[in-house]
Amino acid sequence: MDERKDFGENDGVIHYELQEFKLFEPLFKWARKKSLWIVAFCTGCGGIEMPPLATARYDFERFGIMPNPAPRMADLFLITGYVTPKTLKRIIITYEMMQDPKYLLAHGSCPINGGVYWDSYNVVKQLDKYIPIDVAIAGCMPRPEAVMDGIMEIMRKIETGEADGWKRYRENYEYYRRNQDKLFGEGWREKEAKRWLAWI
Amino acid sequence: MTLVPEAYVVPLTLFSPLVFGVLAWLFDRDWVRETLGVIGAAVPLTVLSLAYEKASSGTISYTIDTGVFKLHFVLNSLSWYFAFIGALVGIAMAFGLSSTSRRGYDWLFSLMSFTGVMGVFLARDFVSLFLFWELMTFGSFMMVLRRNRHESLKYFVLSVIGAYSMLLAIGMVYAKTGTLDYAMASQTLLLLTKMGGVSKAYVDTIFALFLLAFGVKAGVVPLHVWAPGAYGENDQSYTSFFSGVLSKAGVYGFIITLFVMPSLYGIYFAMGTFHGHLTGTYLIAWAGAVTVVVASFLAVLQEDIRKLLAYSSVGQVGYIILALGVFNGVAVGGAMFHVLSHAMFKGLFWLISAALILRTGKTRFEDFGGLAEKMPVTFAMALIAVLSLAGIPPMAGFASKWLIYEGAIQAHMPLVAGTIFLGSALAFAYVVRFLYAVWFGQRPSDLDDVREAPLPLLVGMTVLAIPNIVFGIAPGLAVRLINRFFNTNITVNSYYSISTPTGTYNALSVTLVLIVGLAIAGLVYIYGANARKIKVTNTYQSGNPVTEEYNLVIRRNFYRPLAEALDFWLKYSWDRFYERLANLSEDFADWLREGFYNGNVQSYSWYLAIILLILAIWGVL
Amino acid sequence: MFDWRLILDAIGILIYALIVGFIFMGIERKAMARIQRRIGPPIYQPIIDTLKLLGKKESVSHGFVYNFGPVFALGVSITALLFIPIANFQLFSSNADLIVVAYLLEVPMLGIMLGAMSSGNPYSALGVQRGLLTMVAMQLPYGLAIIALVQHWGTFKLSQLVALQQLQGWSITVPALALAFIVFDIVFQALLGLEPFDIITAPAEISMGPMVEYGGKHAALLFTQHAVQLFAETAFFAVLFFGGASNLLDLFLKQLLVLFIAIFVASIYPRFTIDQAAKFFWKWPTIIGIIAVLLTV
Amino acid sequence: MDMNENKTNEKVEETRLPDTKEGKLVKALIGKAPYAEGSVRRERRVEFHVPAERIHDFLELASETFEMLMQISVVDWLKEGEFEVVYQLWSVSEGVHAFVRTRIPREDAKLPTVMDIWPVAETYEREAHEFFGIIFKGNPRLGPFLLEPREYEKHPLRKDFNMLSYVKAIYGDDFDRYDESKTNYVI
Repeated sequence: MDERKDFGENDGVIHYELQEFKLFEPLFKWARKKSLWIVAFCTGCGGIEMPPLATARYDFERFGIMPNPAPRMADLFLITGYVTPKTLKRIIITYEMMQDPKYLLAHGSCPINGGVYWDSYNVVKQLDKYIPIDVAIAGCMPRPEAVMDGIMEIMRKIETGEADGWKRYRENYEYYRRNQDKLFGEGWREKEAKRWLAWI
Repeated sequence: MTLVPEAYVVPLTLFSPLVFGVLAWLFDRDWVRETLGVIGAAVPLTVLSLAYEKASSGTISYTIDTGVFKLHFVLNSLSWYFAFIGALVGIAMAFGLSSTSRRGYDWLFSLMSFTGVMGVFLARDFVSLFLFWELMTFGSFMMVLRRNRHESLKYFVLSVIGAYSMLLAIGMVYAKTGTLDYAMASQTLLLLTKMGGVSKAYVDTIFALFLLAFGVKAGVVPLHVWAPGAYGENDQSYTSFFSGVLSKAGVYGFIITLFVMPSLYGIYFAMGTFHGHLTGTYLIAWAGAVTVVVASFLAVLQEDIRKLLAYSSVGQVGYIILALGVFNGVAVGGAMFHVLSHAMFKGLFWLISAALILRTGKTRFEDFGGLAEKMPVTFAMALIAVLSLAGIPPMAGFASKWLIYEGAIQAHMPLVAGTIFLGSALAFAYVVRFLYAVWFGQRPSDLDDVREAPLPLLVGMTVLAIPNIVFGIAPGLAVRLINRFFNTNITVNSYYSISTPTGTYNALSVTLVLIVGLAIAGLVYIYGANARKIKVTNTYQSGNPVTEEYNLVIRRNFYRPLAEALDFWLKYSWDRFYERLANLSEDFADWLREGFYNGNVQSYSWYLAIILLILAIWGVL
Repeated sequence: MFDWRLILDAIGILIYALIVGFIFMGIERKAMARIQRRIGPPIYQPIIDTLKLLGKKESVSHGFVYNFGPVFALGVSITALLFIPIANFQLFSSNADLIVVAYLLEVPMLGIMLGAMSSGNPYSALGVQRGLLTMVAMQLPYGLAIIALVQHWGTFKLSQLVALQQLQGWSITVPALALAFIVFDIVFQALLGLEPFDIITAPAEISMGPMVEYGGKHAALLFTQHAVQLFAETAFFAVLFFGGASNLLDLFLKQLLVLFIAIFVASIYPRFTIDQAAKFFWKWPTIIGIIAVLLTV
Repeated sequence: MDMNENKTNEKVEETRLPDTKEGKLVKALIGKAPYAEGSVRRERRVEFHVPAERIHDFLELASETFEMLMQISVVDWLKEGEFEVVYQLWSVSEGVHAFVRTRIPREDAKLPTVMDIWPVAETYEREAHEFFGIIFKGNPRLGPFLLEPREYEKHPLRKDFNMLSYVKAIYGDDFDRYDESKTNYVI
């Protein structure tokens, strides 16, 4: 019990030791690049760009990309469109549930600077203040070709080791945490969980 | 053998539980009562273990002369096998009772039924069988009566029906043969059948009455309705004996009718055959098959831990009945083996439920959860029991089920064998329900201060858990015992390996390969990143945060889709049928009473006149 | 004391089964993709996936049983594999027979369920419930198919079954056993967890079913288990109905045939709900199975 | 007197309403509820204007033909100082979609709940309450609903809600494209 208290609310998501695979690391790096599983979590209007990507026309499965409903197995988190504070809470929780190494790809202009919802009370303006983005694709909405290009970019970054969002999240956790708490208020996880009790 | 003289073996086995039970009831003090009770249960086990050599090679007879008739008891390898299983579960029950019960009453009646069971197993004539049968029923009835009148009444009525039909059957046997000894009676009966002194219908009636009597105790559908209530509304430690051994008395009765009176073979032939199977045994096989399917389906749909185990117990005894009905060497060997393994794993199950109820005070699945962390040893025992019941290979439950499968398929009873497959899948389903609802998931907040089960209960569990593993890895041990008293057609290649004419099962090689497989898997596991323990609330709920305050685990109606698929069949219930029957007979009796005893003197004189007339016509007067 | 030849055989077959099982999984995905007019992943994709999962730098656990579940599942799958006669390698098949193998092939599911349930996730509980009910539903026709087979050949020993079939022709050439084959093939879809009985995982609906909480090395174990299981089940099918095989290539072709039947059926049928599946299994496959067993009595 | 008025009304309606399924529906309903005005917008679409004090009675009458409440939407008419509450009904039997409009003052925005007619109205009323601040008397669950807790009682969909300063207050520096001096923004 005491150990858990030290980790605080996020249940030790950040403060744990990484496994180092010295011998097989190049092999694993190659495998990581070739097998990106996407969390099936469609936020915003970019979700509708996913079917063409997955089906016969663009078929991202030929690069080993597969939509995967369970976040624990997934590697790539697509933020497909605008993010409201409410969605952001879920995104953070799901992102923390994914296991390192994990990558995050943001679609369209909304996650970058709010896009067309720049003056909305309900859309998060700058996503990378709350969670680290590895690759952002500009456009409103980006065409599937652009998304493919973004995915190629993330593959390249995995190969060179530049896709280190998960590392940044661990290292700068205080910063991200502060921003999250500023937007949602302290102790938002527990509060949010309790809010939904009334619905059940 | 030198320790206990031969003459004392049988009386010690028979009466020590009863005597110590009475003593425990008289000296109703803490510790004294428990010590006496455990001694009472331990004596038969010790005596039987010491008498193993003698009993397996020959027989130990014992006779009580009451003046009117003689009671014969024999300890041979068959009765030793059953009595030993009974004594093993009995000692476990005694350990369990010493932590779950604080009353001399419980000790008296549970040990009384212990004596009754021993008597049933050792009896060699119908009088002693009937006497001890009633003693056993009375003890168990008093245990239920203390807790629930309604359920005890149900048990009582069905037991009385069973007892009367047994009495009637014994009377019919005695009327024709003039003897009450098993062997003599059956021989005379066979002779009479051959000479035409006894009609076919007469023998069929005897057969049917015996089956009714023993079927009640074994809980064959549709005579099972007492079982869930009587098993459930009881001290759970005692239920381990009740369900583990008392139901075996019913099975033992089937064995008596089928094998101990060997000439009854002839009687089965007298009943004719049906598609190449003996009609009599074929009926038993189907009764067993129906029991397996009905009881297992009902077990899957239960919401109460005691009800689930009770129905599962009925279903497992159904396997034994089925295998006896299949009536070839392999299947009967399997039945005998299943008697052992069912007594072990179901006794273990009931002790676990006793521990759970003792520590939490709850019985419904919806109130349990997440206890694996709080009661780790009990959980380990539960895992053994579950693996054995579900029939996972290196466990006793698998070995016995394997024999039943082989026997049933070899006997060319395909549909009966099909029900075994269905029953085993259903067993998977209900043990998983038990595991999930009780041990895993989020713990309700009122179970946070649950402690591990008390030591005596754990000892009792261990006593029953060890045979599950030992006889699983070394099925040859049990089969060798069974081969002593019954020609099973099963070859024992070594302790670890048994083979039937068509198949073979080497438990040790399965165990070793399994260990190697687990080791390979474990190596892969160890190579990966170190696992970090997380809270139960850190779980994927479509991104929603999860709180301790709401329990997400599915606790109620876990198998709802199955109930939906079966809704047509679930409309009918034997329970309701009997209740309606009871109401009808009550109404009928009321009508009779009101019609006849109407207080009118004139009508009374009319009854008298009519009766006199009838007697006159019959020629009595 | 040790039979070194046997142990070497076992190790060799294990490695072979692992690779071929992964390839089968790849073929499954590739064939599905081709049927949907996609290019599809390379057929060695499952190997990459497993490597990646094994290479995850983090791993979480919900307790001992959660870890034990996948390990147990893989262990039992390996055990089941080693008791099936694979082509001309008898392995341990003289020590156990059809019933043992049929049981062992089902036990891994229990391992997965055990681990999945201990996570306390309601989605996995739902997956477990559906998995077990599918098992309950399919068990009756499955049993009937096996019974028909055993009644016809009169033996439970898999090696004898193979020998008899090579003498007297494959099982499917016998009319009654052809019916049993149909039943077994329907059940096989459920054994492999493919459509129309894939409600256990129901990927789009209840996030991977029982495996929702598994990730990293646990998921890698489950993938490996699936590969071994796939190989074992297809080999079991080939042994029962296609007369086993005399060499590995022969076996591979037969396994491929079985697999492709499963893939083609899976790619054109939608999904049954659980009570529909139960009602379906207890109707046609059971009736055909009963006819088959009565013909072979 | 009343009778006469009714008759003239009917005449007017008769001349105005087309002789279709929709026209007959409207006519029948107006006949029962003379306080309401009805018209046919187009095929399968009718419209009623009802005074706020009789809205509950009218909806109760209307629920006989229009079995389903599809939505409750609100329009904020800032200059007129009124909210227009639109009950969207659907007749399953006739296949006709009805808009029942009523107007209430912005300052004292109160309406009776229609939960007793359609239990589903609870959700729509909560939503209208949260976004516009309309109080539905009799609805027990009015309160924080969909929005973030801090946005409750701010009624963000009202026309006089100062969006830009609110966003500035919450998102601060992220809100970089906002400039007080500019009148037009290029997105």
